[in-house]
Formats: sequence, structure tokens, C-alpha cells
Amino acid sequence: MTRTLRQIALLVAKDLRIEARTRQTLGLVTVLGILIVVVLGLGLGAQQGGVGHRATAVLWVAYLFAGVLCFEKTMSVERHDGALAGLLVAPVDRGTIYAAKLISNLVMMLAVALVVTPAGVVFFGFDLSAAPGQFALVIGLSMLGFAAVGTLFAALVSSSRLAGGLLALVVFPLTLPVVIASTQIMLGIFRDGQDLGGMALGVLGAFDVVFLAASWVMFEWVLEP
Amino acid sequence: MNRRAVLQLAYWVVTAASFVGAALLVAFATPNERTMGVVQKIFYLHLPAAINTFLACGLVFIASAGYLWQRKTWWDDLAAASAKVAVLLCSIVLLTGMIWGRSAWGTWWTWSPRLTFSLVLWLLYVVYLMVRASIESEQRRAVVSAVYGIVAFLDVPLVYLSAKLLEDIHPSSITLDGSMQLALAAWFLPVTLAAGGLIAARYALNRAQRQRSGSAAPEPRGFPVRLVGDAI
Amino acid sequence: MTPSQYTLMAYGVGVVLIWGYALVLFLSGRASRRRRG
Amino acid sequence: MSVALAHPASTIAADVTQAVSARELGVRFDDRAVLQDITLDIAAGQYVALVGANGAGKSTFLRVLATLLPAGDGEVRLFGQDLARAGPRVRGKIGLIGHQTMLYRDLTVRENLEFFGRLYGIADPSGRARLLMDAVGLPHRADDPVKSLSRGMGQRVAIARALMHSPDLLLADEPFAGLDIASALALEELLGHFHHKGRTIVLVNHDIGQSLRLAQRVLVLRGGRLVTDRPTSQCDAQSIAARIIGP
Repeated sequence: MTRTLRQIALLVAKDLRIEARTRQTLGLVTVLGILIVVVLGLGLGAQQGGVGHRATAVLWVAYLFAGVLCFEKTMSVERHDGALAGLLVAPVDRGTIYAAKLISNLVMMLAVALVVTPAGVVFFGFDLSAAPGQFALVIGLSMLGFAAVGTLFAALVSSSRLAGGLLALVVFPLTLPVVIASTQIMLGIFRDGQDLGGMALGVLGAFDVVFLAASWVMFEWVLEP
Repeated sequence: MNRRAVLQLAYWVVTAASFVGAALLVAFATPNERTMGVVQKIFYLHLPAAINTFLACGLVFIASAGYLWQRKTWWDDLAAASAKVAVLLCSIVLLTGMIWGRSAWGTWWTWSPRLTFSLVLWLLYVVYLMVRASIESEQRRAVVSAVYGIVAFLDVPLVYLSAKLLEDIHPSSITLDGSMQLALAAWFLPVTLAAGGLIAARYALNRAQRQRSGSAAPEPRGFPVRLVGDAI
Repeated sequence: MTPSQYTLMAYGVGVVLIWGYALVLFLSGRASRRRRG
Repeated sequence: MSVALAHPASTIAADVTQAVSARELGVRFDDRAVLQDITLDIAAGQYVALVGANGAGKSTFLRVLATLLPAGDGEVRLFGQDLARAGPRVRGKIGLIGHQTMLYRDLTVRENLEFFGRLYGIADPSGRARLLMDAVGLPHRADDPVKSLSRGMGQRVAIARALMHSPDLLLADEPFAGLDIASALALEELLGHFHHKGRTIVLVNHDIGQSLRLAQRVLVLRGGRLVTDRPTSQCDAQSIAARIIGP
């Protein structure tokens, strides 16, 4: 078991070092996130105020697009010069590769969220202080489910001419339950001031469990070199 | 007309007859529902179409799992055929639901759990067809579609659950008396026969087109490892 | 439109979609058989 | 160029069991047979060249040996271990090089080598990386990103990567493709050294003359079948070319 953890740490370190070395993706994705928040802010008339709770949906759109681009990048790193084949020939099982990719994707999505969320709070006058802990929990669970599906399909859908397009086309509908559940929870908390709904949290948890398990198994079958 | 064509013809004649029979039964021999009135009669088409949509989605799931397991192309053709029919049936569910809503509540669209569920289901499998259309290499398309087919089906209960989170402004659970249940059963038969027949026909067409193109996946020329999805 | 018109419209949509697609499949089936035949 | 390709501590004489033994190996893609009942044995320490026309199944065969592709039917054993069951365990003994370098272009040469060294769990990855960078003649490029290297240098780093865990079997899929003369000669020499250490090499190659010159034994694949298996001393380029094209 420790060997697997060591390998996961090694693979994640490699991904993050490559990302630090190239830097442009994270920068590009973060600016895109802020752009989405600004455009939707203007579109939804955030300047009139009183629409703080709408920021949750806007932040979601920013996270999703940023997420898809991150999945695309962390997988395209493996495609250059056939690096993935080097990995697959090494005594590393595919589940470990999936787990490492998932963690790398989550770390990158988190990095983007750390920049985009404040932008949402500022532009929408979104009162995050009302329930920051619940916000973080719900967003965390949602991102986990989203990244689970995104990582699986990023391995299947290579970065060819459709680039992020096909990946977004595939991942968005499949993760709609996460989006529906988390936005409903957010509305409940930030608009109606209720506490965290058990049922909705259950849906998020179920989604994460189902899709982490399904992606882990299928990744094994489909990651042909 | 060889034996197979005769059988096919007989199948479709029976399906057509059961369509006509069910229509007559609902039009003349089924009473209107007290609270909802005549528009409730849409239900006799709406529910069978929904159930068959679910069966077709299940078939996509089974065929997708079959392809991943055996990598035989006929599984892939079956998945494609079932998905097309699933989208067709789901369109019926969605449209009849909207028409019903229009008549009963005056608006074409409400974010009620049932309508949202049908819409997301419809989106899931329309995207399946679009994914298939956007991948050229047969073997790559089959693998990506298979994984999508499996994940989409696992998604269905979750979509149902998350849709229930939406407030349902029009709770309308109606009880069906004897003759109404007869009408429901009467409509279940033709819709199921049609669904099965369409899937079979589409499947046969897929097989024929594959034989004619005969372009089995070429042996990957040489290493390097051309990665997953290179020809998309 | 009256409710019964809406009901007819709903059934119309159902029948058109199912039988329309059946016709499309029948025609393209015949076309591909003739091309191959 | 001092060459220390073998891991200092490992034994030179690999165990006597066959490096590679295949029995009626077959692979199908969408109902089309790409490889059909291949039966052969490669003893440990042999230098074997695999030639054939495009689409004859050379790369597929190599990818099965590299455990990247499961064998459809039949059975394949590496060093006595059946790939179907012991695939991941036997990977530690395989080194793979191909057209592409299979390295991370944004990382430096040293970072790449040390990453793969740690991935294989070898002792002292940085020491061995330094050793191999000297061996392939690139100590001066250790801290440059791989993408800044020429194709020839990239192939040399790829060889260093494949040897980090001192494999007993080196699989090479057309590694000479696109190489300039100097790099090709350097690569030939490196493969030669590797072979002198008693290791086994399976080289997939287009250039028949070069294959006959380098290898001890040549296998010809045609239409997914093994049509020729002969020591290179007993054949010449014309006869092999004829076998490739076939009747």
C-alpha cells in the first residue's frame, strides 16, 4: 500500500512540476474564470445588488470550464512524445495513474477556485461569510465528482482538433446531477438561509461514490496506450 | 419475398394494428379523468414511452459493457441503435410532457422534477449520439461511446434524485380506475413493439453499413504509441 | 387551443415520430440493399 | 566513452529460461486478425531483429511483449512468467524505446531519468541517472529541458531512461527512424553494449541491411504470420526482402 501512495505522490509531483514549469495553463484558466464571472455579472445585472446568491451559479460555470481545461492539460502532458506509454510499461497499475491524475486535476481546480471565488464575491457582493464552511464542503464534494468523471474522459478523448470542446460536451451533461444538487443547496443556504439539506448532500455523496468507483474500474480497461 | 421479409412485415402490421386499437380504445372507451379532464389522456402515451426510453437506455448500457468486455463490433452497433431509439422515445416523453403542461398550466416549460428529469435524460443521450458522430476511427469511437454509455446509465438514478430536489409546484398524482389501466396497458403494447422493431431495424442497418465499409481498424502502424483518441 | 386539441397534438407527435423513423429506416434499408444487391 | 550500462550489482548471466516464448499467439482488431498463431522462443542474451512490411504486425507483437496490449489468443511468457497473469510483475524486467522518446518534454533530462528511476523503485536514482547520462554522452545537457534536445539526443536519453532499472529485455520499435547518421551510429553502439552485457534485445526495424548487420537472428512477419526465423549469418538482404514481400 505504501508503494502505491509513494507512486501517487511521485506522479502528482511530476504533474505539478510540469505545470509550474509551463505556468501558462493555470494563468490562462484563471483569467478565463474571472472573465466568466465578469461577463455573467454584467449580464445578470449584478450591479443592482441583491443578487449575491446568484454568484454561486456563476462561480459554478467558471469552475466547470476551468476544470475541463485543467483535465485537458494534465492529460495532454502524457500524450506528448508518448510519455504515457513509458508510464504504462513501468510496474505501476492503472488505478494508481488514475488516482494521481485525479488529485492533480483537483489541485489545479482548487488553485483556480482560490482566485475566481474572491472575484465572484467582489463582483456580486456575494456574502460568503454567511456560511463559508458549508460553501467549501459543497464545492469540494461537487468538484470531486466532477473531476472523477472529467479525469476518466480526459484519458479517452485526446486533445485533437476538438480540444476541450468534446471533453466539455461529454462531461457537462454527465455531471448535471452534481450541478443541480449543489446549486439547490447553495440557494437553500444563501438565499433562503436554511441549513444544509440532508437529501441534497446525499445526492452529492452518492454521485461521488458511484463515479469514483465506476471511473476507477473503467480507467483500467480503457487506458490502452 | 423471403421468409425474413414476411416476418418483418407481419411484425409491423401487428404493431400498426395495436396502435390503431389502442387509439380507438382511448378515444372512445376511456373516461376523462375528473380533475385533469381530457388532457390527462396524454398519460397513456407518455408513460409507456418513458418506460421504453428507460429500457432502451438499459440496452445501451448492456451493449456498451458487452463491447468493453468482448470488443466485438456488433455490441457497438447494438448500442448505437438503442441510443438512437432512446433519444426518439425520450423526445416523445419530453414533448408530450410539455404539451400536457401547456394545456394544464398554460406554460410550455416549468422546472418541475419530472420535466427536468426528461430533459436531462434527453440531453445525456443526444450528447451520446454527438460523441459518436465526432469520432472517425471506428475502434476509438466504439470505446469512447461504450464508456459514455455506461456512465450515462449510471447517471440516470442520480439525475432522478437530483431533479426531485427542485420544488414541484404542480404535484399531480392521479389514480387510474379499471378502464384507465386497460388503456394504459393497451398503449404499452404498441409502443414497446415499435421500440423493439426500430432498434432491430437500426441495428440491421448498422451491421450492413459496417460490412459494406468493411474498414476494420487498421493495425496501428508502428510504435510510437499513438495515444487513446488520436483520430478524433 | 382546447385541451382535446392538445391531446390530439400530443398523440400526433408520438405517432409521427415513431412511424416517421420506421419509414426512414425502411427506405434507407432498401437503398443500402439496392447498393449492395 | 566509458560504458557502464549494467547495474553494478546485478548478475550478468540472466537466468537460463527463455527471455520470450510465445505459443499460438494471436491478436484481433475488430474481428480482423492482426497476428496469427505466432510460436517462437528467444533465449536470454539473443539479439533478434523483427522485420516486415507495414501492417504485418511487427509493432503489435512488440506491444504485446511490452504488456501494453493483451494477447487475444494463445500464450506469451517473459522469463517464464505468463503475461496474462503476471503482466505487471514482469514489467520491471522490460525496457522500451520507440519512435518517440516517451519523456516529459517540459522536464529536464535529469528530472526525467530520476522520475522513472523512482517510479521503478531503484536504489540511488540520481546516482544511476548521472551514470547513464555519461554513458549516452549527454552529461552536459543534464539540466536542459528535453524539448530543447535534437531528435538524436532525445533517442539517447530515451535509451538511458529504458536502462534506468537495468532491464533484462530491451524492446526497440524502429528507434532509428528519423535519426541522423551520427546519432544512428551512437544508438547502434549503445545497443551493442547492452547486448554484450548478456541482455536480450528485440529490435523492430525497416532497414533490412542494418538489421542483418546488428542482430544474430532475424524474424520476418507477413500478414500477421511468422514466415521466417533464421540466424542472420545464413541469409542476405535480397532473400529476406523476398520473404517480406512474399509469393
